[in-house]
Amino acid sequence: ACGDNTTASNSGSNGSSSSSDTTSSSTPISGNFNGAGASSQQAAVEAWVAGFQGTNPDAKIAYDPSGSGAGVKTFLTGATAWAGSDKALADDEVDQSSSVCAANTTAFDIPVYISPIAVVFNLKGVSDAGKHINMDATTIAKIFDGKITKWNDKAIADQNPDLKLPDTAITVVHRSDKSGTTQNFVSYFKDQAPDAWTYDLSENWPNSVGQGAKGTSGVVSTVKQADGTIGYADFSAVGDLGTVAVKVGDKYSEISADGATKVIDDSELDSSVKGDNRVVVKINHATTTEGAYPIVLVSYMIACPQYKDTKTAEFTKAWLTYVTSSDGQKTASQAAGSAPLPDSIAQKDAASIEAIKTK
Amino acid sequence: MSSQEKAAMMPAASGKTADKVFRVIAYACGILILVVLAAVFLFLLFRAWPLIGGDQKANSQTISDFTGGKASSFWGYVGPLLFGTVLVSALALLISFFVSLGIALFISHYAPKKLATALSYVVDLLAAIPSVIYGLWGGLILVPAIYPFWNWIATYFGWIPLFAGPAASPSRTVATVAVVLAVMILPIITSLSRDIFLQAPRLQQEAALALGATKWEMIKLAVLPFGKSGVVSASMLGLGRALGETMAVLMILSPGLTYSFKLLQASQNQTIAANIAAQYPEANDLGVSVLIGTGLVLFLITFVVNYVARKITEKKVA
Amino acid sequence: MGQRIDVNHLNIYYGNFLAVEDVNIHIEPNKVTAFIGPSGCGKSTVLRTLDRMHEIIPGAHVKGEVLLEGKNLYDKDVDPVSVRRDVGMVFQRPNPFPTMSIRENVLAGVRLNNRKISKSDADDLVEWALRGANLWNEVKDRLDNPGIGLSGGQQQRLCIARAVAVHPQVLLMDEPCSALDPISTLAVEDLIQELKGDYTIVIVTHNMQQAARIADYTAFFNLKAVGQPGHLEYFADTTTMFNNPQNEEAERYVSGRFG
Amino acid sequence: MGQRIDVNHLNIYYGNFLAVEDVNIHIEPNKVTAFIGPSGCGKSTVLRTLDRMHEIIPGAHVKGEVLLEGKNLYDKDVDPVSVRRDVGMVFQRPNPFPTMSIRENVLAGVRLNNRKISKSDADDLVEWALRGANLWNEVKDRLDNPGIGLSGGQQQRLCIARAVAVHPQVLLMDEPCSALDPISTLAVEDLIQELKGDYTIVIVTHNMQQAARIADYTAFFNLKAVGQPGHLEYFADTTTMFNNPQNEEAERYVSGRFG
Amino acid sequence: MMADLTQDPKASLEGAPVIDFDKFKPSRSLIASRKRKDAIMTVLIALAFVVACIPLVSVLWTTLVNGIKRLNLNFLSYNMTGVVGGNPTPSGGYGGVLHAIIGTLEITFGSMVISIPIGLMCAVYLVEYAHGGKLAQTITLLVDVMSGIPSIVAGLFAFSMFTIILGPGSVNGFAGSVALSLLMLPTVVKSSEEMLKIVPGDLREASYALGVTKQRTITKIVLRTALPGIVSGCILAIARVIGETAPLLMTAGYIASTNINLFDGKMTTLPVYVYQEYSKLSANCPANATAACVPTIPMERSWAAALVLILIVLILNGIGRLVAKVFAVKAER
Ligand SMILES: Nc1ncnc2c1ncn2[C@@H]1O[C@H](COP(=O)(O)OP(=O)(O)OP(=O)(O)O)[C@@H](O)[C@H]1O
Ligand SMILES: Nc1ncnc2c1ncn2[C@@H]1O[C@H](COP(=O)(O)OP(=O)(O)OP(=O)(O)O)[C@@H](O)[C@H]1O
Ligand SMILES: [Mg+2]
Ligand SMILES: [Mg+2]
Ligand SMILES: O=P([O-])([O-])[O-]
Repeated sequence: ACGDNTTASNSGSNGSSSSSDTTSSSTPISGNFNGAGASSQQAAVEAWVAGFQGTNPDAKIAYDPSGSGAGVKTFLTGATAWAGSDKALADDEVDQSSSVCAANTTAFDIPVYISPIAVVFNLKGVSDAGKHINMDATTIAKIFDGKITKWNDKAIADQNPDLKLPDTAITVVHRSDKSGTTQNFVSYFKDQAPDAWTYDLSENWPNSVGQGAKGTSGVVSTVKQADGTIGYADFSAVGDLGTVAVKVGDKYSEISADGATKVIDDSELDSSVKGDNRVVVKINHATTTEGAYPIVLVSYMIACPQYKDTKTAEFTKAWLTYVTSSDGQKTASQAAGSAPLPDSIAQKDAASIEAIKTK
Repeated sequence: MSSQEKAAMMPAASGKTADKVFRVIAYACGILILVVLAAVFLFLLFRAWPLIGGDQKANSQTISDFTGGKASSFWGYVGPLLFGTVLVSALALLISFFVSLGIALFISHYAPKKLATALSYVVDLLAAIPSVIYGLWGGLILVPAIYPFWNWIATYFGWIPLFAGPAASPSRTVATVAVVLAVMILPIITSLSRDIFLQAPRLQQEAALALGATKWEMIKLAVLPFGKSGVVSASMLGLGRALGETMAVLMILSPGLTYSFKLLQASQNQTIAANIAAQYPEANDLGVSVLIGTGLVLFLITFVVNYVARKITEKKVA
Repeated sequence: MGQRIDVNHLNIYYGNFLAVEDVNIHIEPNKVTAFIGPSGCGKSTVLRTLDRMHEIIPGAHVKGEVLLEGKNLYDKDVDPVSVRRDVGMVFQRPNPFPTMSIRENVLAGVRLNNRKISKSDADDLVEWALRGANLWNEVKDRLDNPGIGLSGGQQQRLCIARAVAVHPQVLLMDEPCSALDPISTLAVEDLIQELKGDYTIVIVTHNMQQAARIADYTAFFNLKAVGQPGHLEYFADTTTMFNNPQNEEAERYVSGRFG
Repeated sequence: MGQRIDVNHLNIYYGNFLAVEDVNIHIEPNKVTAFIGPSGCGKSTVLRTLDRMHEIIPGAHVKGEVLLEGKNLYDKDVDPVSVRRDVGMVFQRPNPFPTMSIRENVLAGVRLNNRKISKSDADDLVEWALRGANLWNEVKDRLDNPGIGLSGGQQQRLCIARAVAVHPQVLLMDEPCSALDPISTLAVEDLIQELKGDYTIVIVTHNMQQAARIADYTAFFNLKAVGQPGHLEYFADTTTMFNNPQNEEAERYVSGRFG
Repeated sequence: MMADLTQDPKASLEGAPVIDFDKFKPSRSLIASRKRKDAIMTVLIALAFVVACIPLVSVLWTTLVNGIKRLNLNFLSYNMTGVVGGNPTPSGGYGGVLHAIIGTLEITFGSMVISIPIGLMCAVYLVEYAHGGKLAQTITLLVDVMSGIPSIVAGLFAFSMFTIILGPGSVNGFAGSVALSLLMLPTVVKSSEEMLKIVPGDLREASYALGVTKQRTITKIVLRTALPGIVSGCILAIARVIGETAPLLMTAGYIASTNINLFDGKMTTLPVYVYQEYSKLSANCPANATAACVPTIPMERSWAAALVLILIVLILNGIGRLVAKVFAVKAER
């Protein structure tokens, strides 16, 4: 409508969609469709919407990055076609979904967006020189628990013989709002440094160390504002801050999208989850795959296998198909810096999507 | 005279019904205010009901989930939030009160007329600057800029518990937020106080001057006493704004859940409003109930503050 | 033509406070009657009962009768709005409507009552009323200028024109000259003399010479003490009142003024 | 004892507007001088230049001299605040400080000058000033009541007491009775007569009889047309002014009032 | 040149105490100290002004400098659909705020339509009908209290009301209007009340004395005379709410495309847009991106939208002043 940027066939000057075979539907989708949920997916969804509309120019898709919780809540009221969420559905949410999905089916979630979480820092003489710092899980956990307070602490220095570390105090910066990023971040500690990190797993930051900031943007700008800060943020938001190389096996692995794909590829699915068609990744933080980067955020899309409205079903099927296609994943990685889904996951996703009934 | 007479004597359309209808509408609108406030209270209460009447175990689970296990009861959760809210707003009011009075007096009694008109306009405009913009400015510009100052305070006045160091860097602290809120409410208090000072009766001001009072003595004799209750209610309006400010706090403050007066350190306090905004997007149904419960507490607090202030000014006037 | 007013046993209250007690007075048609008396004795209060303006004040009410040509204004079936159309009023401070032009001010009584009036009728009415108020020559070239742009005396005459334009039978004036300078005062006094041919005029004044100059009859109100109700002390034709009053209080007041 | 005022070639401006032109007047000590004239001729304006109250209006300024016992008030080194201490002023409408008691109102000016006044000194002063203002008997039992609780005439006398308490040499009064009823007016007039023993008094009035009753000298101000500057038309002792003025305008004005 | 001690006691001063005026004479040091105090207060007051100017100027300046960069016609005439990462759109811009401007105007208009008539009539009730009775006192008190309602509580209220009445998940612009009208209402009532109060009682009496009914007196004289003030009050009330973010995040949501239906579907407003773009902080540019891809574009959009918001407030103020001028009480004498 009014003011729309012509939904061009590709997403900008260096757009990528070479073909659209992957979206198998012969008749283009049309109508208004809504989604809401994780803000982490926002940049990717914007790219997907643009890409999807390239082949389905009459489909109007709106995404409200209101947050995972709000997204799922809204989805469970039936107001949206799908939800984006940084965590898999809880059991009671699966139960509730039967009232929204048709024919007593229950909602399912599939991973669509994988993004490495960077441990960012700002340290004069190191980060501004473009250097990384090596750390293992225990060191990171101790820093974030306030047990290591100086940058030249022995624990850090030992792992970074090449760096001259100053005697600067460490200021930890964490999310102040409830966040999937936080949960994914600390779950890495729970798996890899259980002795150094004894808090319960939660989307809220558990201790009072350092400073809290609202949203990824808040964390990044806070880290930027002072010397000696360290925080965690979605890879795409890192900018020119320094990043920590994380110990994987015997080596230190710098952050990269590929590294995130690798760790997911090396992970198993959680088979204990309730409900059908669900694809829930149990991230293998202990991976030793060369080049893998274990701190990742896996974000899901949540949909129904059957909808009360066929048009919605048709749309959702086509939409998810596009999103999980290699084309869609490539678009997202260009627009949001995310890691493409490994083939193993993409296949599982495809099987679940196939289950959506359009007739 | 006949034509005039005709004009004057023509029967008037009966205004009696219109009179009645108008009167009823006016009454209804007056009463509507009561209804609206009651509705606010009731709807919030209704949505917060699971907190009171619902499964208490689930509640404490939700709350400890919100706080990372730091609190598990509603009051244990609201307490520090309430403390933080009051602390931040009171500080903001303290900072802006005197400055606002100064500016208001400057505009009403010191500045030349042209400058005063221009300033009034600017102040009115500033009162309308959206809080997100203060949030942006505070978070991105002020926080790094003010650190040296806080550091200086912490170094030299650290012996005062309020200013106990080390000053957090970056300064996402209660002190910084209070400054931003003070800047935000400054135009409101200024603009209302200025209006009142401008209304201070000329006669009494002239009487004071004619007695040989200096300008400041004149202000003390004839302007401030006159403006007292108005200034108090302007401040209350400012305080109310500060109590309820969301975005600026959300975007600047590093929150914490303690009863702490350490203004220069991060992660000490959080306000109710900012907390709602921070938790709301990711909250489930029960979580929303808890948040609305805290909102209800905030509502009651602003209610009480305004009520008390109002009663105080009433007494002073009487 | 003016109408006769008879006030019988009128007690006037502000809430529970009896402000004026047992007034009995007979106001002749087409004459000027002046109310004089010390401040707070109830002159304004009595005046305002004559067109039911008194009851606008919350809690204010009266007991007793005010007969306009024999008809009690305070009868149940009488609409105060229509009483006020028959009895015009002019106030102490000139109060033209600030949002209106001179012309609109004159027409206000007609227009505000939603009466339709043709342009030519309106023009006639404006001219007639302004001439009646002795203002026409001064303002005829600027009828569309704002009414408050006039000088104080002109404003007061404009208010008189406005009152006259609804064609009342009685004209009440509450200290109409007290905010005016002497020259404007004279203009208004002259006007009052002329108007009494058409209207019954009641005027409150604290200026005894004014009363002496313009009134046919004078009523002297008094009060025993502050907080006590005021009352009508003495009523007489003006010559008697000022030269040979048969009432001690009145004499003291009248002569004290000149003392 | 009162002081003598000499005004020489005084031009008074509001911004660029010349309000009063070339005033020359010599005001005798311990006498009452009245300013009369039509509205807008600049009586108040001139009065306010005598204690430098004029300049508190933004843009207002003067050219010329005002000598108080030979010392020019408008000299660079003169502090207007101290001028106003020596020259007291009473305004048209009574303006007691509403938050203060009667007693505090009287002491308001004194307290500015001297913060450490013993209670007994203060009591004496309050009594002296209130007696001087003819108010003592009426209020001596309720000195701690708020000043605005008094009636208009009492308030005006309270204001006079307040002005007198700082013991000025000159007392300026701008239509001090125009908001008062006749009885209060009389009280204030009596007071003025008494005060002139101690002060030089200048009073603005639009009531010519008042001038005739209380003034020793009368200054008649006039203006040629609205928008033109006012000027001092005629200055004479009061008897001459009202009985045998040597100035045509003054005669017309003075007699017009009685016409 | 002060007191004269040897004065004759006069008749009325009979019995009055003899006063030694020297006692009350200001000492030289006191005069100096009073002058000093006056000077100090003057300096402090001017200083308060200067001190306050620093942050306020800084806010405006920052917004202007950062906002002007992306503020152009393209920014004003497009919405955010089809904007991918830091890449330019086919029209050569980087997305815009058209949808947010429309949303802001509609939602604000909605809240005006609700709160101005109610607020005005409530003020009429308080000033013209109630005469300070018990009910009126309660209402006045509650209006005061209401002006302290935190905006987030207003948001929660509108959200609760709409979810309870219309069922869960109902997010639309109108819910935002309701939330905002709750915030506007007390400002409208208070300012209108003030304005009605200063309409001189004279005018009402003049009108009644002409035989005009109360309703017509109020509508044609009182409201008309107070109109300029009422308009400025309403503008102030609008300015108060037009920048609200938190309640709108809850009630009206966020959408990238233009929605012109206030009653259905999400609606973006400018403050929410500012916040959303701030939340993005930066956009991704792939390794092989051209220079046309701007990674800092979200923050730039955020500042530009903030500037647009300030400009709208400015324009509104201008309109208010104009209206006030047009309807102003005609020139004083
Ligand atoms: N609105 C009111 N409410 C209560 N009492 C009132 C009101 N108006 C007047 N009064 C009282 O009624 C009495 C008569 O007052 P009124 O104004 O009629 O006197 P007046 O003779 O007109 O005096 P003035 O010469 O000062 O105008 C006084 O005691 C006064 O205090
Ligand atoms: N504050 C002011 N600003 C500008 N002009 C003023 C001001 N006050 C008075 N004037 C003008 O100065 C002239 C003299 O006014 P002033 O008030 O001294 O007259 P006045 O003789 O005291 O009249 P009145 O009898 O009405 O009190 C008038 O033309 C008036 O318009
Ligand atoms: Mg009266
Ligand atoms: Mg004057
Ligand atoms: O996407 P978030 O949950 O980290 O805000």
